[in-house]
Amino acid sequence: MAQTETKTAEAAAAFQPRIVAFVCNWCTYAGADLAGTSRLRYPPNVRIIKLPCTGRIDPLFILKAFEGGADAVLVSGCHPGDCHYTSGNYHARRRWALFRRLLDLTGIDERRLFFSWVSAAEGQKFADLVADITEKVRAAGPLEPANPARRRL
Amino acid sequence: MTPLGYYPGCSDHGSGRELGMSVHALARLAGVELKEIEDWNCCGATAAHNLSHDLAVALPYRVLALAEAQGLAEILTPCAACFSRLKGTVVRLARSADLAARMRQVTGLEYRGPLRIINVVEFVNRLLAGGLKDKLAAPLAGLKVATYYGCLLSRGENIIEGDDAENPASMTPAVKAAGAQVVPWNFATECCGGGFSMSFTDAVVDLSEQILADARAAGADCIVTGCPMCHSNLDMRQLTINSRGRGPYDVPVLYLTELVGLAAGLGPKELGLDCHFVDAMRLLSRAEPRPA
Amino acid sequence: MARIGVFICHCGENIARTVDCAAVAAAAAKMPGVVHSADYKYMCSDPGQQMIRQAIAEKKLTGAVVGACSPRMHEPTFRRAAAEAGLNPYLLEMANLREHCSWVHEDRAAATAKAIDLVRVMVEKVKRNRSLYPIRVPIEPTALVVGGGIAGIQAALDIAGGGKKVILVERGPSIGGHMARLSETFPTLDCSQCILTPRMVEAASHPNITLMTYSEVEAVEGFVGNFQVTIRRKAKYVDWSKCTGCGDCWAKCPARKIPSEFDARLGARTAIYRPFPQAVPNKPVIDREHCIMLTKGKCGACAKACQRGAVNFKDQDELVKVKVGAVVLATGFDLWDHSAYGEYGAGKFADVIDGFQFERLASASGPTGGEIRRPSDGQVPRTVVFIQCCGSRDEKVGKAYCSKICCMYTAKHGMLYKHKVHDGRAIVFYMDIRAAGKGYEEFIRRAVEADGVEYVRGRVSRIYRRTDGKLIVRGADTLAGRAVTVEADMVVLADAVVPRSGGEKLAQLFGVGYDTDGFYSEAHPKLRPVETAAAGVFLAGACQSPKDIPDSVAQASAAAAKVLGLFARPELEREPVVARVNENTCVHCRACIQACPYGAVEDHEIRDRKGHLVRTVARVNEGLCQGCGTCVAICRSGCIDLEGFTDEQVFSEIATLE
Amino acid sequence: MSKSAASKLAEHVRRATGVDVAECYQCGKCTAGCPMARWMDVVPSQIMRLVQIGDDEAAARLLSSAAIWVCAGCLTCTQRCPKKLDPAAVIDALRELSYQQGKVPASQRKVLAFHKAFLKVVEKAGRMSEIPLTALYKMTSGDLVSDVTLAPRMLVRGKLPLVPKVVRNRRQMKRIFAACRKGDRL
Ligand SMILES: Cc1cc2nc3c(=O)[nH]c(=O)nc-3n(C[C@H](O)[C@H](O)[C@H](O)COP(=O)(O)OP(=O)(O)OC[C@H]3O[C@@H](n4cnc5c(N)ncnc54)[C@H](O)[C@@H]3O)c2cc1C
Ligand SMILES: Cc1cc2nc3c(=O)[nH]c(=O)nc-3n(C[C@H](O)[C@H](O)[C@H](O)COP(=O)(O)OP(=O)(O)OC[C@H]3O[C@@H](n4cnc5c(N)ncnc54)[C@H](O)[C@@H]3O)c2cc1C
Ligand code: SF4
Ligand code: SF4
Ligand code: SF4
Ligand code: SF4
Ligand code: SF4
Ligand code: SF4
Ligand code: SF4
Ligand code: SF4
Repeated sequence: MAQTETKTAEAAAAFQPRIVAFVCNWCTYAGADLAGTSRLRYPPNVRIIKLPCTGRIDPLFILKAFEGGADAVLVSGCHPGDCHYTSGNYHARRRWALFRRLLDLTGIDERRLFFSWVSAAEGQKFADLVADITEKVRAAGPLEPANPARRRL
Repeated sequence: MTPLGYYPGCSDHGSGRELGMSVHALARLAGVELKEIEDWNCCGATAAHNLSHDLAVALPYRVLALAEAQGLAEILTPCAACFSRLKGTVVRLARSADLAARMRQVTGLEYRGPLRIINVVEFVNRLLAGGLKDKLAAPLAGLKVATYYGCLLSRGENIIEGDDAENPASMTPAVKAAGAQVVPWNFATECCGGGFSMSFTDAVVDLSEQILADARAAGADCIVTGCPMCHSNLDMRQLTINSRGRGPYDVPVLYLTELVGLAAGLGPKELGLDCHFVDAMRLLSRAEPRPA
Repeated sequence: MARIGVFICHCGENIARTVDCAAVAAAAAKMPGVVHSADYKYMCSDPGQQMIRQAIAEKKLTGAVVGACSPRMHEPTFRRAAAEAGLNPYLLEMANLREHCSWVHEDRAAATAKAIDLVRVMVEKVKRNRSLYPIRVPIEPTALVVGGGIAGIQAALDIAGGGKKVILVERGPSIGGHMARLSETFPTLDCSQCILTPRMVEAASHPNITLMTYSEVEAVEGFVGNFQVTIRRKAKYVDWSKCTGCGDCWAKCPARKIPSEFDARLGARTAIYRPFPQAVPNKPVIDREHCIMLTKGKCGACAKACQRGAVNFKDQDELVKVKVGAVVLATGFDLWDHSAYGEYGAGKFADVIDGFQFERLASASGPTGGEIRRPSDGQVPRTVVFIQCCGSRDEKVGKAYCSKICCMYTAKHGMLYKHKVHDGRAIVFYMDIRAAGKGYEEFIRRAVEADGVEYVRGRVSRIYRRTDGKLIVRGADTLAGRAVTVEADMVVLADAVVPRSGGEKLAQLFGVGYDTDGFYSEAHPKLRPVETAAAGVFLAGACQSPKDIPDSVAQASAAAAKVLGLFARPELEREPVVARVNENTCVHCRACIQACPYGAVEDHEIRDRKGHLVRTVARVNEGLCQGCGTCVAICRSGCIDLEGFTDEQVFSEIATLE
Repeated sequence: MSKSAASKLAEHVRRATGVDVAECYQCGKCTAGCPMARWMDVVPSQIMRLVQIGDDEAAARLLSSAAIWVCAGCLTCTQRCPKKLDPAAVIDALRELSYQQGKVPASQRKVLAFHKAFLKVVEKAGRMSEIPLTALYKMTSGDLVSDVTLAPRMLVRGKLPLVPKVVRNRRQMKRIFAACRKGDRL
């Protein structure tokens, strides 16, 4: 990303990345709840969209989020083997490999798409994850559409 | 073969000279070239870290910078105390860019790192794996050895990769390869009093005596170590222990390199075996020739 | 036209401290479709709910958003309130302003801005919500209890006592769990066997309880009210319908030196064995790993000895399928293996033992007949050191937690030892004494004051064995400010309580969560301590966290009450979050049918009035669908949608974030 | 910031070593395994506690204690601390502070004299050797009698080199020592 490298440090600091997180209800949403009940701190840049399972996540949701101005997207569900619905997250994972390639076609750097597993017991992991992503995306700068046509996606 | 960087450390020419002699003898036998770092200085063990944190890092830093400038990538430091300072410094510098910058300023020297620092046990194990093993004639069959690691080969950053801090065993293969046997005992990692030999002799006498007593109770014929400081506390201080009416003790204390050197058929004088305070030469008479 | 009401809760100070609730309410009032917006100190309180009900009625709301705590906390509360006011409960959504916002952020402006965003997302979603009606499914009124320790036995007895059927599955050859191995129990020093064995017998003979010992859960399908569970009955090689438990067989078995699990390896057993004389069922099994016949093909001594012809070397594992409506997990605990503690001898010293080994030494039915004799040479130890918190509260070995029971059993051990060896010394190294139960502190004081157990406050750094056999224990007395060395004859380590092996696999089968230490997670640490995230699966005993017997029994009875409560209704209401196929557009590619983890999507034949097949489409069986949404994401032609999480709803949520 | 905000000493230690003493729960395992504990006036776990308190009285007691000079730096405490703390590093930091503030107790004269003699030799020659070290140590510590019988025996074993080896680039050594000196103390 050539244009981000030229960004000055202050601009990077002032920039507040927008991160959309698609999370499953049973593990990561509960993990984020635990981060709250444990009073952990993380940057306020994430907006959570709750779904029953990562298996429900349509790749179009992600593209739509980027199109809508997200600088990064996080997809997070139960650990493999722990899916509340026994295998929904497994189906989801199989789709991501294909999806990354699709993303490439749209000109969005695939490093702006994050996948993780956060269980209901992993409040700390959730907080750390958000902090980490925020920092990475802040360093990378805002998502400038390489191809304006992307907006019409 | 690329030469291995060599940091002798101050005891190399003095109290720990048999360690240096035996390291060199083994290296010669194995065809490994040791290239001494030119114009090296004392690493500051064991005094510097007591009085100045900066100095405790700056002294090894100079050594590292010189070694790097001289094109060395790996440094063998037979003295466990030096090893601990050098390796500790490598680790700390890699961890903290601040510290590295400060050291650059303090010394006016550039070190980028990381260099790899290896100790005498790793050195011996490497030689054995590189073919030295086949050259061992095992004249030491039946010899019972208490392997003593002390603090500096078992704890903190000094621990040898893959070894267990509480029950270390990295010397065992070498002892076994030499045909001797390792006796189980309890004081392999207990402290001998370290650098207090002169300034707090009472403590060294007490602690070293416990170590000797346990080795003896375990039926060891000798103690094997990799540290000149431990060696001097256990070997030279046996005289003090005995003179204080404890004991008497008469336990030979060998460097691992001496033991392996003997097994390789090197001459005892070449290994410095005659420099010990407690007679170690007599172990040779126990040595049984391996049945043909 | 949508008429949405927004209700912002302060949660006392919990939300209001970092989020400007009035500003959020004001911003919400301006959102398109919002006709009412208010904030209040405690929305979940009665006046708060009244505010919602009143607004629904007066402003004729078509949807509501409550910005408060996590929906996992109070969504049912507010949906109930909505329903009371005549609004379909599924037209109410919650924005999580507490757990996901005020509690995790400090910057008031940023938190307030985020709170407004979170409310806006839900407002846009709720506008697209539809009225939904709970799905009713019949309940199979039989419970499955997994694990036959005291917790499992208690839960089974209580459920059976409530008139419902129970299947009690136990992995070992006998029920009883660890309690059966204990000598006497704190805080009253009752004999463990005397209080336990009658309950074991009662469980075995109860007409409502089916005991399945030597069995394990293999597979689970279905959901609350209707689980189909496959249970593996391991081959016992003894036909229990013929066996009388006479014991002729094990008297003759030549494989005699197998370390007895029951006696914590201090005693031996035969290959055909019952774990202990009071075992229930009191019949033997053959341990296939050690039986000479089953490993080497010769022997058969037991078969010869058995006059009833009960031994059957051809026995096979058997898979049994059962239908149950609810499950209680009661798989208990184990002790951490202290061989990871190199400084305590790495498990290599025979006389450094764990708590169970001490229990067996102290037990009248144990290998020494209740005399305290150390394992190495059978001598009576004159000085015994007990070390608490071994592995517990130790971040180095990855266990930060307190094991809760070891302070108490160590005091008991010290006492029992002093009762048996009057002139011996019992020295306990401890960090803290956690004795918060009823009569517990008194028990500890009794050990110190009446029985002379010596307590030293400090951890032990090292144990080693001198050549004369003495164990040298190097500890600290932090109260006196010095290091202490004790020459001991035996050391008892109070090893950390850890979950049973295989617990994680079982949790995954049932969709139950577990924490980083492997203990099963309850649905809420305070208010739902026996439920799990998986509906219809409950917890009892030490599988959830370290527990003593009173706590295990209390939780077991609570789990039983939950099961009975569930079974009190003939039908279950389920969240109507289910998938629906648009049969007009479905091209019957069957992708969804293959993807559904519950087999809930079926082929459906559409026929005309004359019964001729028009075409086949996919159709979701509401009774089976659990609402994961996998089928929705997989359908290439976009003809399945998920109620409550429709494409339209999710896209509108995303769109608000621009 | 150290979590024990009230303790200035804790904050100093945290900056010097990265150890936050607030995490110490006073289990005593460090004391239990310390080979030097029996010679210490304040045992390692108490050292940790006093740093937690960190008021003037605690600091005075710590910095003039014999214990911090008696510690052999063997790392047994650090190796076994169940909270993964590093008491040995904490003691290092206290020792440096004690030295800088001139609080070293009289009982530790010999230990201090040894460390100073050692560094003096290194400063002058770049390397340590036994004869100058022993000579300087004996002069400054007043410990004239001990070990007199050892020297000849070392000599015959070639363990007392008479011509000490020195570093050629003495200027560089001087610079390093000058840069590390704080006030007049090193
Ligand atoms: C040394 C010691 C002394 C103690 N002394 C006392 C005391 O004096 N007083 C007191 O109140 N408490 C005492 N306790 C605590 C007491 O042992 C426990 O509270 C109690 O045993 C917990 O019962 P449970 O049923 O939860 O677990 P467990 O007793 O562990 O029973 C679990 C059962 O489930 C079975 N199981 C496990 N996994 C599976 C599976 N996958 N499928 C099928 N079955 C499975 C096991 O085989 C076992 O039978 C002591 C504990 C120890 C370690
Ligand atoms: C300072 C403090 C802080 C605490 N903090 C926590 C905490 O952070 N977390 C936690 O888990 N626990 C906490 N607790 C403990 C918690 O308060 C109790 O566990 C809990 O309140 C017990 O609930 P209860 O229903 O048994 O008793 P109570 O709350 O005492 O309720 C008993 C009710 O019965 C009524 N009642 C009494 N006698 C009669 C009668 N004869 N007829 C009719 N009604 C009667 C009373 O009026 C009362 O409403 C704390 C306790 C204290 C003292
Ligand atoms: S001998 Fe036969 S009847 Fe008796 S216990 Fe053994 S198997 Fe059962
Ligand atoms: S067949 Fe097996 S169980 Fe039976 S007596 Fe022989 S070894 Fe024992
Ligand atoms: S119960 Fe007592 S012994 Fe057990 S971990 Fe907790 S404090 Fe330690
Ligand atoms: S009485 Fe209360 S505060 Fe005191 S130890 Fe017991 S539980 Fe803790
Ligand atoms: S995936 Fe879609 S089109 Fe294919 S069968 Fe299922 S509903 Fe019909
Ligand atoms: S949402 Fe679809 S995939 Fe999931 S359970 Fe229901 S029918 Fe099956
Ligand atoms: S071992 Fe660690 S936690 Fe325990 S007292 Fe020492 S420093 Fe504190
Ligand atoms: S490093 Fe010092 S305090 Fe720690 S155990 Fe060794 S001598 Fe004791």
